[in-house]
Amino acid sequence: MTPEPLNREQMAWRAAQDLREGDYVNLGIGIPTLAASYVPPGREVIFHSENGILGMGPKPAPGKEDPYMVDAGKNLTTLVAGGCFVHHADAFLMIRGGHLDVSLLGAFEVSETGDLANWTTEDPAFPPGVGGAMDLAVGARAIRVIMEHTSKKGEPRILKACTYPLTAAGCVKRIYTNLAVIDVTPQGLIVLELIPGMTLEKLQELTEPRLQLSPDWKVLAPPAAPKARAA
Amino acid sequence: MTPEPLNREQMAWRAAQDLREGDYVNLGIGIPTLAASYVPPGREVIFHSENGILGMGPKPAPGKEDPYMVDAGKNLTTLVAGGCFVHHADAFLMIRGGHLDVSLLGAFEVSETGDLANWTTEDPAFPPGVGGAMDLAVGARAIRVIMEHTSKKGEPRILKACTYPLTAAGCVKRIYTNLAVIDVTPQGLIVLELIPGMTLEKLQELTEPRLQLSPDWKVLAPPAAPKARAA
Amino acid sequence: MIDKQVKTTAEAVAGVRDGSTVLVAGFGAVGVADNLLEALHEQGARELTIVANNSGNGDYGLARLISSGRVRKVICSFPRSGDYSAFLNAYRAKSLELELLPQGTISERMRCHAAGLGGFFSPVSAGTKLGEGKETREIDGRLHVFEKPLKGDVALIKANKADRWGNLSYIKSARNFNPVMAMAADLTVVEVDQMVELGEMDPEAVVTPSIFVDRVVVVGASA
Amino acid sequence: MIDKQVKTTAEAVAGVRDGSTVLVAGFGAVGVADNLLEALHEQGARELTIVANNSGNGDYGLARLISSGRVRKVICSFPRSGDYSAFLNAYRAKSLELELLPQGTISERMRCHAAGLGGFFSPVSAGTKLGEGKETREIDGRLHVFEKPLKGDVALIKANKADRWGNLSYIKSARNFNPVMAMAADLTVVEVDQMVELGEMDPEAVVTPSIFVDRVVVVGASA
Repeated sequence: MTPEPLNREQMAWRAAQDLREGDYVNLGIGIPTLAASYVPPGREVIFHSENGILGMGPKPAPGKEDPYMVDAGKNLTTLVAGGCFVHHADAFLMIRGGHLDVSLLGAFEVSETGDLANWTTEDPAFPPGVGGAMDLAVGARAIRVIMEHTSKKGEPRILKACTYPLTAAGCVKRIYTNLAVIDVTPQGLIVLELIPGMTLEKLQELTEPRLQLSPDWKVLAPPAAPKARAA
Repeated sequence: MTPEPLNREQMAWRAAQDLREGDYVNLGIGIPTLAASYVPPGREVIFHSENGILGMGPKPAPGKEDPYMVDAGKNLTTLVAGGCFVHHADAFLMIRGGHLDVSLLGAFEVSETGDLANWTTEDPAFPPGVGGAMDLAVGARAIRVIMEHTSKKGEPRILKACTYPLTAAGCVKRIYTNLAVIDVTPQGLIVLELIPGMTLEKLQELTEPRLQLSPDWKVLAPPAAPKARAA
Repeated sequence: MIDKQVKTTAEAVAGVRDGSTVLVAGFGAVGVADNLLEALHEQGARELTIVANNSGNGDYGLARLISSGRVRKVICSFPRSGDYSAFLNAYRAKSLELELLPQGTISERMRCHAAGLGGFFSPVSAGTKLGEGKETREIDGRLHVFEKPLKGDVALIKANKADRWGNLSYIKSARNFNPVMAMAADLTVVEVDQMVELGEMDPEAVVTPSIFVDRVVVVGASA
Repeated sequence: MIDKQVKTTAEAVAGVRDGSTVLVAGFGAVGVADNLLEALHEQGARELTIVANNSGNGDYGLARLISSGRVRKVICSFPRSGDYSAFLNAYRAKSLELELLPQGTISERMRCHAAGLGGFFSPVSAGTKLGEGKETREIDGRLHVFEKPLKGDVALIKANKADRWGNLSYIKSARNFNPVMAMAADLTVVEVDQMVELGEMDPEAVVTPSIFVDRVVVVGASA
């Protein structure tokens, strides 16, 4: 049996389980944004958006859209009770100054020492864009990445050294992929969880640097269809 | 007849006449603070206090004192319509960033090149205090000083070089004394106004560096008892 | 009586010179002074350097300035946002220069100028391609790059309410870059939805104090 | 449920270690967390470095900490304010060290730490006795000194209202150093006049967002 990789919702669900009560968290554009919907019920996590929202809520319910409320991806969003607005310099003071507990980012590549490449593929046909990626990769107390384990061609995206230009060096502490959960440690990459049917050997084939299996490793088995929080 | 020097209120009155409609002005502790009361009626000048008030008003009327409203000298004050509150870093951003039109300061000594000494006399019995003096001397678009022309012993306080430690070098552009109004220019000290009975020669005896009389000089004759604005 | 209100957007942008650096606030399409940008297009200034987070949308505002060839350079963090075809065409034609900066570096460099400082060391972009050519320094064991203050000749600001002194308030996430840019230009021009009486704004809740504002024009409500 | 409220001022200052740097907000006697200072006195931490604008008044709060010999060093801009006899006695007895800094330099250095920056160049104090020993650099023809970030282990904050997340608002000029110091410490402890329900504070008018606050204690109203 070929192991069934997690889908986007399941990856977001898994990352959301690690957010603790009271954490201040910035979610990057893409899969990380989905994580907001999968925080366990009753657990209060406060989401930050770099365009000046602290206490960002879910997508607006139909009919409740407010054009003055957009998230970092320019999608419509909401504010929860206890949220507030700040200007851009203060929003990035929060990011750069280490005030966020967690920054959950997408990535093109991560190296075995936690180097992150997530801002440009150097496509000559399009201008590069960096947005808040470099600020986020430098500032939060914990930088975690959600990414597909391999490229569409099946090539490893967890590498000995990134091939794309770096966003920041040595910043990533944990990687959630569609196959595993991996910690980046001074001792190297430690596999904490594997999807059902996955083995360290199979995962190693899809990963460039050497992986070590944690003695406490667990099976990574999110719900088949994680239940999203209501708006 | 010995010329009659201006009193504190008259000096403050004179400095206030140079404040223009719409100027944002910080007034130093002491005589400069009095200037707020002598802005000509109908002229809107906006006063800044470095502890986070923009749009500071006059002293409170009796019975209207508010313990949450103090000025830079920790005296009770008021807010005018259009005023607002900011925190300390923003209050000093306004000062340091050149956003104030005028900073009106007291001084121990001013040099002929506009060096200002107004923060310490190096009295060994007391700790020094600098407060916002150095910020104010560096930041405003125009730095003006109000001071007695001589010390209590009759010694000049406008000097070739300051004897007390500097607050900032080359910052003072205009000096209001109890005897004259003097501009500090690249060509030296230019006397713009003299109190009745005062001559350039007499003033020069009380001043260390060379003075030049402006061809357009005027008599400096404030009202005997300038009328203060009502609270 | 102080009154910073002007009657038309044309008066608001009068005097902007060729070669100016223009701070264009907003994030995506939210909190952008599109009416002032249109007026600036009419006004005709050329060879502009634009500082913005994005690069304009559709065929109006900043996008129109770009497609009309008025823009020499764009300093931004994320040009690829919305329909940025006007920028993309100019970029591919090499008719304008792009300087890409991290979003927090743009806002902090403007705040640095506003605060009268000479520059700062930041860990952001140190050791990356965007930090190349910048002075570096290791501080507390961490690599930093030196960032200089960034100043506008003009800032185009979108606010919700203003009074005649120029105190400003914003709506929700339309605040974004506006307060920072309002502090960082020689001439700060604001379009607002409405004017209120002096003293009507809560002195505890003024976001941009009047000291930073030069001209205000009412354009009515829009996001 | 997040609830940063603690029941007593003793709980609020629990864990402050000997040798800590304590940011003490306020300007003169306004906006000072005197109840937390009293609790810190009870708590007993010694060898403290205090960062404040002034040096305490009378025989309470900061003055009491000083007269009890708990303070090793005071970093401030203006020690001579009000009845500062406790400080003056210690100063003359050379039992504490005074580091005098310009007021705007103190606040900016704390903001610099809060913003995650490595330091900045400032024209303030350049060429003066207070700038001696600091790295200098001429920027755009003007002499600057290099200023390092200033961080607190603890900040003692006085606010008016808080909610259970720790969002804060202040009253008038009692705001002063409070929002800056609240951002600049590892542990930010707040005494407030009253708690309000989450969502009751205007999201446009929160001055200190909850992210900067660790503990809140209600002490009732005072200036």
